[in-house]
Amino acid sequence: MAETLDQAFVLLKQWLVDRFPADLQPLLSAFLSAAAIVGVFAGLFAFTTWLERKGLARIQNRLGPNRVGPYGLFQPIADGLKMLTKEDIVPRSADQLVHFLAPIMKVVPVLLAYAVIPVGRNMVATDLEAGLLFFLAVGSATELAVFMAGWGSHNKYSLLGAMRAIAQLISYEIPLVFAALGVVLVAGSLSLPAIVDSQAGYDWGGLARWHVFTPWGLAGFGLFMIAATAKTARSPFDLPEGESEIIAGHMVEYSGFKYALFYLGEYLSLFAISGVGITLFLGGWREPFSWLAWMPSYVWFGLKLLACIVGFIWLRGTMPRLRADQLMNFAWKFMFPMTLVTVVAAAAWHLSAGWNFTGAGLWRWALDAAVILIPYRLLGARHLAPRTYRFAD
Amino acid sequence: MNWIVHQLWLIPALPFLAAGVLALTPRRQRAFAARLAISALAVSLALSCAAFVATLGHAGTGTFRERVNFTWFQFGDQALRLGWVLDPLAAVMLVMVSFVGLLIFIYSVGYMAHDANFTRFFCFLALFAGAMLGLVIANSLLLLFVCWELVGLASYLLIGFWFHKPEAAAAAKKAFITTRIGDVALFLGMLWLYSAGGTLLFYDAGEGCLENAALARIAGPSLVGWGTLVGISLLIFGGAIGKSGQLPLHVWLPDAMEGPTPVSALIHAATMVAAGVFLVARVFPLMKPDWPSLAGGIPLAGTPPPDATLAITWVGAITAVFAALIAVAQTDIKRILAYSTVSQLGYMFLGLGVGGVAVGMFHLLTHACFKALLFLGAGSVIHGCHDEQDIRRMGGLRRPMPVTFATYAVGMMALSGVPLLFSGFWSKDEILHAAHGWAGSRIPFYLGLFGALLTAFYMTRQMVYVFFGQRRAASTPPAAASGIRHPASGEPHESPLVMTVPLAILAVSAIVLGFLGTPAWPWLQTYLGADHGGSGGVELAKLLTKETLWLMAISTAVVTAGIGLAWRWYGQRPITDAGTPDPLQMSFPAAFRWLRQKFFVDEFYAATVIRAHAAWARFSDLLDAWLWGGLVLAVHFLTQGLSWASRFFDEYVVNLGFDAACRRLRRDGAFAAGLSDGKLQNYLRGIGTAFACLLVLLLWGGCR
Amino acid sequence: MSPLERYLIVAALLFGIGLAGALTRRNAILVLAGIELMLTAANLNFIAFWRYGGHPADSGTGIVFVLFSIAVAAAETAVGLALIVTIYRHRHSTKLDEFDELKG
Amino acid sequence: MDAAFLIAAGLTLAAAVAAMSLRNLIHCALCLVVTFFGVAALFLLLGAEFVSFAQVMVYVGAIAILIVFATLLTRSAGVTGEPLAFQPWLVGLGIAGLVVGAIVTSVAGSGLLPTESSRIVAAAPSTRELGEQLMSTYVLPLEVVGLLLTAALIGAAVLGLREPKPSTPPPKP
Repeated sequence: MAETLDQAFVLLKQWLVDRFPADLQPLLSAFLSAAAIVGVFAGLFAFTTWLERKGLARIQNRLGPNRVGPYGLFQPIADGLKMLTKEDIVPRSADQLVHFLAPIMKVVPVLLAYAVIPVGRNMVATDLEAGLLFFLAVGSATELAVFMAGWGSHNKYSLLGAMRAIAQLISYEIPLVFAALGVVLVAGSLSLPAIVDSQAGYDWGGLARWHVFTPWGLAGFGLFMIAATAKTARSPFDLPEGESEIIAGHMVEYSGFKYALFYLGEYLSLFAISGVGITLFLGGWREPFSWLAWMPSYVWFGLKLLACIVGFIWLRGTMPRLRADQLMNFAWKFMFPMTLVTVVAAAAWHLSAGWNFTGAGLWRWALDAAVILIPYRLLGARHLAPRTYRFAD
Repeated sequence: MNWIVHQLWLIPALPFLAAGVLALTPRRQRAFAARLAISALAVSLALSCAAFVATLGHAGTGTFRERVNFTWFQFGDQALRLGWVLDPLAAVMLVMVSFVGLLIFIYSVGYMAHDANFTRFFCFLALFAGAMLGLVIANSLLLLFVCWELVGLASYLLIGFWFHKPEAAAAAKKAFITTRIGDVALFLGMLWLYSAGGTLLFYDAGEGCLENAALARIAGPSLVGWGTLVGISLLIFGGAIGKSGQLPLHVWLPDAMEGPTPVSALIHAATMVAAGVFLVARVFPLMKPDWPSLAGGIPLAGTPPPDATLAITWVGAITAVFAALIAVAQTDIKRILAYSTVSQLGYMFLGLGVGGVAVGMFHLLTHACFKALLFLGAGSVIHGCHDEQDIRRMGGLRRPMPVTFATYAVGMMALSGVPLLFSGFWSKDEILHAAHGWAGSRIPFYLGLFGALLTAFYMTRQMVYVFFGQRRAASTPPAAASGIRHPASGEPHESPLVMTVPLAILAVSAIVLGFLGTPAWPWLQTYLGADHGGSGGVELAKLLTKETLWLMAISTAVVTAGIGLAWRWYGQRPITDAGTPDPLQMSFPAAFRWLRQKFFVDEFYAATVIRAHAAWARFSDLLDAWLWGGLVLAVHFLTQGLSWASRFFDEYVVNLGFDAACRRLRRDGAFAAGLSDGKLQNYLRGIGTAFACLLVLLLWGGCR
Repeated sequence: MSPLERYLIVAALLFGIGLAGALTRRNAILVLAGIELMLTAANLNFIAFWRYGGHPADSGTGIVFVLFSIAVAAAETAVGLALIVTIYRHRHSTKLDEFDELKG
Repeated sequence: MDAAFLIAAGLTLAAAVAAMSLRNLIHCALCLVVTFFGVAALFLLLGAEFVSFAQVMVYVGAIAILIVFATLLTRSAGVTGEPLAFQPWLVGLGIAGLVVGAIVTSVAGSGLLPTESSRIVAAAPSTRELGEQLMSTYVLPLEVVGLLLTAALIGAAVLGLREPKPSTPPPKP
């Protein structure tokens, strides 16, 4: 029964596909997967906007949306309708084609990225062998969309915002890649389902063997999530939008549906990158304890994704925005070396897997933790120290 | 096997690691430096205690000796193997070294608080402690030698810590070079041992060089074998002489007082000098082989042939008295203690020679405690008196420095051997007892007694000078600035808690430690003797006999006489002025001069060894300047002449044709340069055209 | 036309377009872009030969070569663009035919 | 398969022509991106999955962005008045045409090229095998490329640094 529940969607799709002639089957299968992804994650987007507004309101001690539907639950629908019916304004001096293509360029790669994320057991649209690389490659197309929007609008704020955003995206792409590299090193594969499989099994009688439960994995997960925050331009790294300085950055000249597309693209990339983070470090759709194995895999993935989203919302409600120089210093002087260190630590962990003498486990832990903690002390002490402000002196 | 045996390497490794980290630590990280070094040694102490407990559990059941050997590297079919060993001897040394070392570390925090190179100091201290701990656990003479040299290096660095002071630099050099003489002997002994025995491992499942099989192989069935064994032993003992400052290589030890006082304490109590004694104790089976049990038989059947212990005994006994005599006449508070150390080390060797490992080691342990106590006390006094070291300018410190006074008194009584309550009494008595029963001669026993008398005398003299009477500091200006901290005028004051607490702890242990080896309960002897039982004169059953009591009475009398004599000369008529000559000097001016000048040993060395060296160096210099210099000059002129000829040929024969070629080349070059017009795309065009032409040519040429 | 030839001809055309761009455009950045196109064409050749070249034992050389080539292209672009920006700072121009300081 | 090839090749070539001939430099750069995507698609058709993704990541993610940045930094964006090329542009076009002609002729007329049947289709190396080859057979080139990239990074950074104003020599005392 649990098995059937777990595979419910897979079986459903199989049943549907089998109704059709064999020629059409691959096409239909792909179409169904794509439709499911688009439907589910667009729905999640709507839900998340509501959740974010409610959550931020809680943090800021106000009520949040509460007029449309119970608890304001239909607020996203109202917002969507409003967006769709708004006038689509294109500045006269803008580069029409580029201005038009930018939001599409933003959303399409993000949707492509979902093709390789396993959302449940046997539930991945395409199991590419170089799936992680695909994800990263597709993700790098976002920068182009940002640039197109910024430059195509022919507005100095949007261009400045775009330049800022690109600098940030490129700077944080490197730590992102390196943080993921440790997992690749240990799992020995770039395929995301294979990485999930590499985290199968349990240690210490029931605790799942996720990468996040190792020293390097913990550090890598933290670094990955920080880089992901920056990569999706969320607070405290939301300089590209920086509404108090450059209004809304590259999106300043967009309105109506195009703006909604940007908005959608941002949230979709947030989900996608969280999904990859979950896959890399949190065991993907695997359950944390052996006695929870009866719950369907996609439920676990959804729960983890929700936890990540809540974490992001919490972060947004808590942290102030960084300054541009702080952002860059943090990326190059802390994130980048630290992710390199995690790669080294992952290699050390991988190499020490063969140790078998008394206390090998403890030694391994201690060694790995030392590999991470010592550079962390050396690098982090400077950045995490209380800031002293020098006023005009 | 106990887990601690496998992790034993951590004990020296932790201080080494701390030293390594501290070497890279910036100078301003003072708190971090102290914390790191102290915590590293504290962990070492904890591990040492664990090791000690591990050996304790097996003490009753015979030999506890666990070793871990590994191959360092392999060349040909020879494998160089190292390892570490845990046995009672190593265990007590580990605990002693790390315990005393830890207290000295803590004390140093206070003593060196104002020094600019605090971090460097702790780096060296940690290195020192680590090297000594490594030496203790070494299961190979080679590893021991490596650590031995590290100890020497660390002592060099620390004695010369204030290297901007010429005396300190000279003292460091002197210590290094003098001990090096002994080290050469040790190195030769090691090589000989390797060639004779084929291994440098001490214990290796019956194959080690201290075990009977190997000993039998070295000793062989003949007189030659016996000579080999004694020769190796004497060479190794030569190393110990250098390290432990025995006659005639004792001259570096008093000069080593130029280092900071905690360093002196460390050198004299826990690490440097103890290394020599420990070495002899470690290789004791080599020094005093158990002849009957060696297979093959001995040509001199019946009485066992003399071995190296004979030399050890005599060197120890003579040094004990010799150094004590010098100590009587010194005025520097630390120098007195230094000579006292030399003398006490003589006692230890005497004990090793006549009584075996347990006797010598017992004195080593007790001495480590009370000598560390005395040195740290002296440091406290110096600290309190603003860097005054001359006892003639102290006096009356009993009242301003009560804690220091009390602990110092404990140390002094322990060193003098005041009966029953103090550890020095028991350990010294043990040695005297063994010497009394020695078969060779009675003279070492009498020398030992005389030394005890002198010890009590000079310690009392020092106590009286420093703590009794009245303040004499203001009466004469200080002779010279010592240390980087210039003496400041002001009243003496008690040292901070971080210095006095270690003193108190050491004082307690200076008392308590003695009860581990009293004749009534000779625990330490059985503990150590479990292995070396057959080798010494310790016969447990006789320890409470009439003879023992009689000996204790004699030594009590001697100590009392020493203290009384000193009190009569120095205590009854308080010395009021720093310029007043010593009462002893007034009574025996000539003898006192000899003692004050340390029997002119340094001068004797300067007149013989050093002068010979200088002469040889001058001769070499002359040889260099005239003979070799002349040769070089001749070659120089020859080369110069040839060069002139060559140049002439070059300029007037070769260059003419070359110049013509060059002119031509320049003309053509100018034309070619015109072709490159600096425009990138023109070049690219050229390349493209050339490529296309080439391809067409190839196609045409039928390359298909 | 065999599949290999198809790809080779596409690569040749791509190379030609890149070369033409590099030869005719004045802007240094575009010249660099043309060179990138030529490199890409070369990469396409590598992959085509790897796929259809008839060396089944040699399973990875073509791919590895292209990976290295991509890395080299990245390095070349970075340094080239930095040079262009630096030149622009001094000369306030990116027109290649204006830079002829190196003429003989 | 054939249609896919035609689409990818046509897109690539058309975008390449556009990238080399448009007047607005930003448009050129964007067309360049399309070209790169097209080449990546060709790589995919050839079965080189890994290279295809790497191509997208490096060329689109890094090189195109760099070109765009350089364009903006040198203020040559949006220059529309500039003539297509400088004086002897026909010469350049002719040379390029010559080269292409020569290559195409040699390719089309060559009997040396293996036909499809001669290829025994071996399984494309998996990413893992590729990684193992990189780390064993090609480890030296890999290191050299790493060194090259580092040198390029440092070189580009040094070139990009603002030069300090040439300081006047201190007055003689």
